[in-house]
Amino acid sequence: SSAAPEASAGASAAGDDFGLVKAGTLTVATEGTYRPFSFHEDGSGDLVGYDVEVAEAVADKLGLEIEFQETQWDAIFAGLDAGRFDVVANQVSINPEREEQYLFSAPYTVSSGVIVVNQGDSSISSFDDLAGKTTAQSLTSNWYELATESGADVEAVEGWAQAVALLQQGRVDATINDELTYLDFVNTNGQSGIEVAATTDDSSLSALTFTKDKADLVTAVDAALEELRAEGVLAELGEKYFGADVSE
Amino acid sequence: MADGWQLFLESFWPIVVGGLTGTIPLALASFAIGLVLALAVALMRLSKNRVVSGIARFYISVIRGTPLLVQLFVIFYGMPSIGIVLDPWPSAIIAFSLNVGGYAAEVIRAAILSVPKGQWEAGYTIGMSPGTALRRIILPQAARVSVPPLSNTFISLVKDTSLASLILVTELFRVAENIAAFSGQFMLIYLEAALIYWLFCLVLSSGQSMLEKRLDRYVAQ
Amino acid sequence: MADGWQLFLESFWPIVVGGLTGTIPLALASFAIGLVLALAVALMRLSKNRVVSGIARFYISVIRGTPLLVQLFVIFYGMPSIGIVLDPWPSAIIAFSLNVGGYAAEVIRAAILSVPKGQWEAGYTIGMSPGTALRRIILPQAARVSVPPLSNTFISLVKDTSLASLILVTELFRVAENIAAFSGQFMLIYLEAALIYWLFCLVLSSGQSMLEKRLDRYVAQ
Amino acid sequence: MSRSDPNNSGDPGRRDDERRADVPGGDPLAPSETPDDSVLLTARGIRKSFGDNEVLRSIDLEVRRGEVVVLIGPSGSGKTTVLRSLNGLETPDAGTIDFEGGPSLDFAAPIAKASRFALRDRSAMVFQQHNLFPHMTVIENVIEGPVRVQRVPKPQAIAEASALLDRVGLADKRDAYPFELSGGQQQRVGIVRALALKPRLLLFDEPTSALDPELVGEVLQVIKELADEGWTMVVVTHELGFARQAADEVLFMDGGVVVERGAPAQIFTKPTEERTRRFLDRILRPLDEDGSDSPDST
Amino acid sequence: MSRSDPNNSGDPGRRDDERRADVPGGDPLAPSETPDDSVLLTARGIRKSFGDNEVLRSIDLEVRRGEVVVLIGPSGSGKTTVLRSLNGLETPDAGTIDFEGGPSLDFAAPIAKASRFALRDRSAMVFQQHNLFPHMTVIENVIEGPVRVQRVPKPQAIAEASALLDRVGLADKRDAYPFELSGGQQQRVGIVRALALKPRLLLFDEPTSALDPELVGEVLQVIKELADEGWTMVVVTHELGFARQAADEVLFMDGGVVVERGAPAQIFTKPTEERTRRFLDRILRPLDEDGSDSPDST
Ligand SMILES: Nc1ncnc2c1ncn2[C@@H]1O[C@H](COP(=O)(O)OP(=O)(O)OP(=O)(O)O)[C@@H](O)[C@H]1O
Ligand SMILES: Nc1ncnc2c1ncn2[C@@H]1O[C@H](COP(=O)(O)OP(=O)(O)OP(=O)(O)O)[C@@H](O)[C@H]1O
Ligand SMILES: [Mg+2]
Ligand SMILES: [Mg+2]
Repeated sequence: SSAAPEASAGASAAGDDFGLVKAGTLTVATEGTYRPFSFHEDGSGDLVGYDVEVAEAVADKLGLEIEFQETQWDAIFAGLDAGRFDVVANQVSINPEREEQYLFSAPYTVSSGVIVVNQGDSSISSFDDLAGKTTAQSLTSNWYELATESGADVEAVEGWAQAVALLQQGRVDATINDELTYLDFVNTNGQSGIEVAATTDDSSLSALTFTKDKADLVTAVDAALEELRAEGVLAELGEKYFGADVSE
Repeated sequence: MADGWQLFLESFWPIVVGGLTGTIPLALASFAIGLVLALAVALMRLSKNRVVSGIARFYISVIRGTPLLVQLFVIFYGMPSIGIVLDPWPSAIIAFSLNVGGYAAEVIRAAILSVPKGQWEAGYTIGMSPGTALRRIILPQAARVSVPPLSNTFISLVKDTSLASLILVTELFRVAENIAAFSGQFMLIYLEAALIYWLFCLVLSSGQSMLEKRLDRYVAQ
Repeated sequence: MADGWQLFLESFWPIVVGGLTGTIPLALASFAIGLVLALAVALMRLSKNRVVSGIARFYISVIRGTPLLVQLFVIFYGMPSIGIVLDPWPSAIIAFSLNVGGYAAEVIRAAILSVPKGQWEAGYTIGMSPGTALRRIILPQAARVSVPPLSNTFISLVKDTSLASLILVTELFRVAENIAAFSGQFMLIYLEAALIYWLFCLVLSSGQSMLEKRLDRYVAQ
Repeated sequence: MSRSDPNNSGDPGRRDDERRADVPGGDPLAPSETPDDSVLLTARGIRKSFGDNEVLRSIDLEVRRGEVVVLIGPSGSGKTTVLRSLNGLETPDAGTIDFEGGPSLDFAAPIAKASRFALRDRSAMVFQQHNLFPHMTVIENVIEGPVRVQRVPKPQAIAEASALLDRVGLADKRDAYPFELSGGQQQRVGIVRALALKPRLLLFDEPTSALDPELVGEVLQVIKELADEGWTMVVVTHELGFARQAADEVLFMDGGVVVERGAPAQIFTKPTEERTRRFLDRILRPLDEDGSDSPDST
Repeated sequence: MSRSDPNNSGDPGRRDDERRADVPGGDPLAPSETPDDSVLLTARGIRKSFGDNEVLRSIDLEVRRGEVVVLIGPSGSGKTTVLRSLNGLETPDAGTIDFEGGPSLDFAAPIAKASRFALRDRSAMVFQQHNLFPHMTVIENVIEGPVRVQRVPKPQAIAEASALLDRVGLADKRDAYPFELSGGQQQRVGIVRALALKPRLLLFDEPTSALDPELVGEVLQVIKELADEGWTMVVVTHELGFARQAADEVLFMDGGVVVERGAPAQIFTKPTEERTRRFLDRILRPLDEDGSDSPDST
């Protein structure tokens, strides 16, 4: 089993070697409530989203069945640690703390953060302007850290929707989030009185996340991602959900 | 707003189904098991044996003193580390039953204590064992006092089952969250979920009224 | 594991502070207000006036029938749409008090009903108004039966206050979530939070034991 | 302890001053007004059913100031129900009750709560089942009414209560809780609790039933003295000896009606009704085969 | 209804067969064994304190099969506590109780639960405070023991219970709940509930206290008949007429000791103790100034 599996579409039956939760099946944890990465079509339909389809494509490459387990962010890492899942596909951004604990695949999302403010609010035009302002952030993202580092008072919220509500009600001055999330929101809801005030210089990288004992699996997944990238599948998925390739 | 109305209508049935297939069976099963457990724990707490009552006290204290969320986590995500891997549903039922067991034990204990001592004595005097006296004389009278607080426990449970989504059980609130996440209309959808919970609870707590009426028949008005 | 241990130690105090500045004051204030409300609602429900008791029934049914999370959301996120914008803390205290009011009302009602009718009559006969009889004769006796279920309500509340983080109140569990989110050590930190909740609850429920002992002094053992 | 206690002033039916007007430190057993033979209470045509069971079928009753009316009759004949109706604890289905200087109630129509309270305010009742307050000690049970309702200063109330407890042999049980008392002790506390209120009308429901014969004599003696002092009372009792000596009027009830009424001498010696005669017969010679009951030593 | 009911077999002290051995359909008032004058129960040196209050200070008592022992004495003298000790409801601080064919208990050492239950199993008690089961109708109260504990077939138990209820004039209250009964009616149900068990030993705590005099006669008549039929019983009563006629032995208690004991003729006519004499004096002429109590009509 020391030989790395060939990263070809035919590399089936290797499932057992990865120490999967369920032989022959890739068990994937995702929130299912994180649009447009992981959500239900029409709210109650099938599980879809950029992360979901990337995971499906990867499993397909590896010749594995795929099974999604939907839970809250709280439980995702606990479940990963407990061996309930093989991998997390939920826009987990790579940071040093997490790298100590987990293995990451090659990133499949590269995006910038944006500061979103109410239209016409000219007091914020850069990250430095956040000092002394209040932002609403969810704990799941790196944006929380970024906001804190910029000197903002951070109110923790459950997700993007609540953050936008607070912003619209004037209870916070801004929220930082993924550009992709913002774009998706504007696509479906219109401008809704909000706008981007600034964009980060650095971009954030999100990747599939594994426990440390899954090195073999990570290697295989990386190969699969590389193939998908080469075949243009990732770009296609990006086009589908964001109108642009977000994998690089 | 017409849009909101349509979303409301479209999501109504899926949320109800989430309740019927997740919330209600989970709550009913856990409450039934939890009540049996609670009776045992209440009797243990009332025991004169220090060790026995100490165990019951400790159990009640831990169950009531720690968040249900953590109890669920420990059973589902923690137990695998000692080699016990349970599926979501069994895990959820175990966790919720244990939880009900702790809370309801205190209610049942208080209700048993509220029955005058003379009733135990009258039971003993006609030759009953403590078990029979408990079952035939004390519990029927204790029931009257304990129905409203137990119904509190039950109705809390109905809503606490939403935590089960943490351990991969799909129930009412999870369905609502999915819809809210898709539409971004969390306020509307949460209100809708609340309405559906309320409808379920109306049905369930009509049982409370009936039970109370039945148990009140022997009391002067 | 040494790492985990260090994280545990480092996070202990911040979580405790979250409890002392968020959880405990929120729970105590809401419970105190909620109890007063509950007494009023219980009396309304016991009223012979159909309209009055109907209002109380409806209130109890809505409060118990809908998730606390939604109640919080309505007050915090929903009320601004009718022009009422409240800060997180007032919102939280209002929501939790209203919630306690619904649950505790049922407990208090059951406890009042458990006092024999002859006690009211004896009170009336020495010239008491219903209010005085309630205060001097009935409630002291009802207290005995209601302490354990009310303590259930209170201890649930202590943990339910973690929902306040949804409306921007920082309390024990929010602090724990923050730490867990950054470290990824959810299991460890949640267990730690549970331990700290438990310690708080041990202190708070020692009040229950003392109260029970005091109220039991007039009862044959 | 101030008169502006909101729990008290909130009740429109409350008129403490009318109820008790004794001088502080005065004799705890003195009635609050002097007897003058005027009618204190009149009840007419009182009816009461529980479901199908017609328990009272038109009861008439008149109580004069300072008079002692005794109700006798078999178990289940409705004696307790009459007392409860006079005290406003039971709402009759029909009939009228007039209390001198107070409410005039006609039960044909719904009765205002305040009037029921006014009725209750003027009388005190000793229950057949005691109904002591279990969470209060003996002394607390007794002073509760005077202190909380009538606003008697606490030291005075305690002094009066202690004197009464002493009189019924319970001085040493002052600080006991009801559950620590024997049946007879509980009953005596119940009596004292009513006496301490010095009401215009005392209602006794079998005040001696749980007492040993020695105490029966004692308690009846107290009641008799109260009667002599001019207190007004209605007493349900099985102690015919007491009725004979203390009663101004005796009513014999059976099956929810007053079968016969009159002065004790008349009722006990020349009952006109066959039913009364039978009742008295059975009572006065329950198991007797011989008639001499007194020990040699007297 | 099967004998293997887990609730019953779980109790090691339970021996139903010893308790009741009547023929189905037999006379409900027949005792379960024939009197033969042997000792049924012996209590020696029973002591009991509540806190500092020494309520029983060495009580000796012997009850023979078929005998009626009557306890009299002032309120608070410890009569109820004696009955409760005999029934295992109270655990004395010291002393011994031997029940023929059953347990022999020495209270100097801790007592096994099973033995306390064996004691209780052999006797039935009528409480001073009735203690009816409020959630059961009258008939359910009465048949509960026979059906649930003694495994008497339900139709038979109902037939027997109905006969007993009839006898105390409660046939029409069969399906009433206790709260719908008057005080005297409740007391009669309590008596019937005990009788229905046909125990080896009947303990009565003031069985007639809440009854009207007419019924007192009735109930005492029932008890007297039971005595004549050979039932064994200990009766606390204030009805000296009853004691005189039905008792085989009378014990006069005061302050937690048996002051005097003997045949009723002796106790009532030639008491040797001054205290007894005083008690009887006060009882027999409570308020009497004149002695004639019978109506003309007899
Ligand atoms: N709450 C009630 N519901 C139904 N029936 C009742 C109720 N209270 C009393 N009764 C019935 O009313 C009748 C009269 O009862 P009441 O208590 O007045 O009798 P009593 O003369 O005081 O008898 P006793 O001497 O036994 O106390 C009884 O037959 C009783 O069963
Ligand atoms: N549980 C208790 N705690 C404290 N003292 C008690 C308790 N039970 C009884 N006593 C006391 O014990 C004494 C004897 O009580 P007991 O009930 O045996 O008297 P009794 O002879 O039956 O009186 P009565 O004729 O009034 O019923 C009383 O002084 C009473 O106060
Ligand atoms: Mg009565
Ligand atoms: Mg007694």
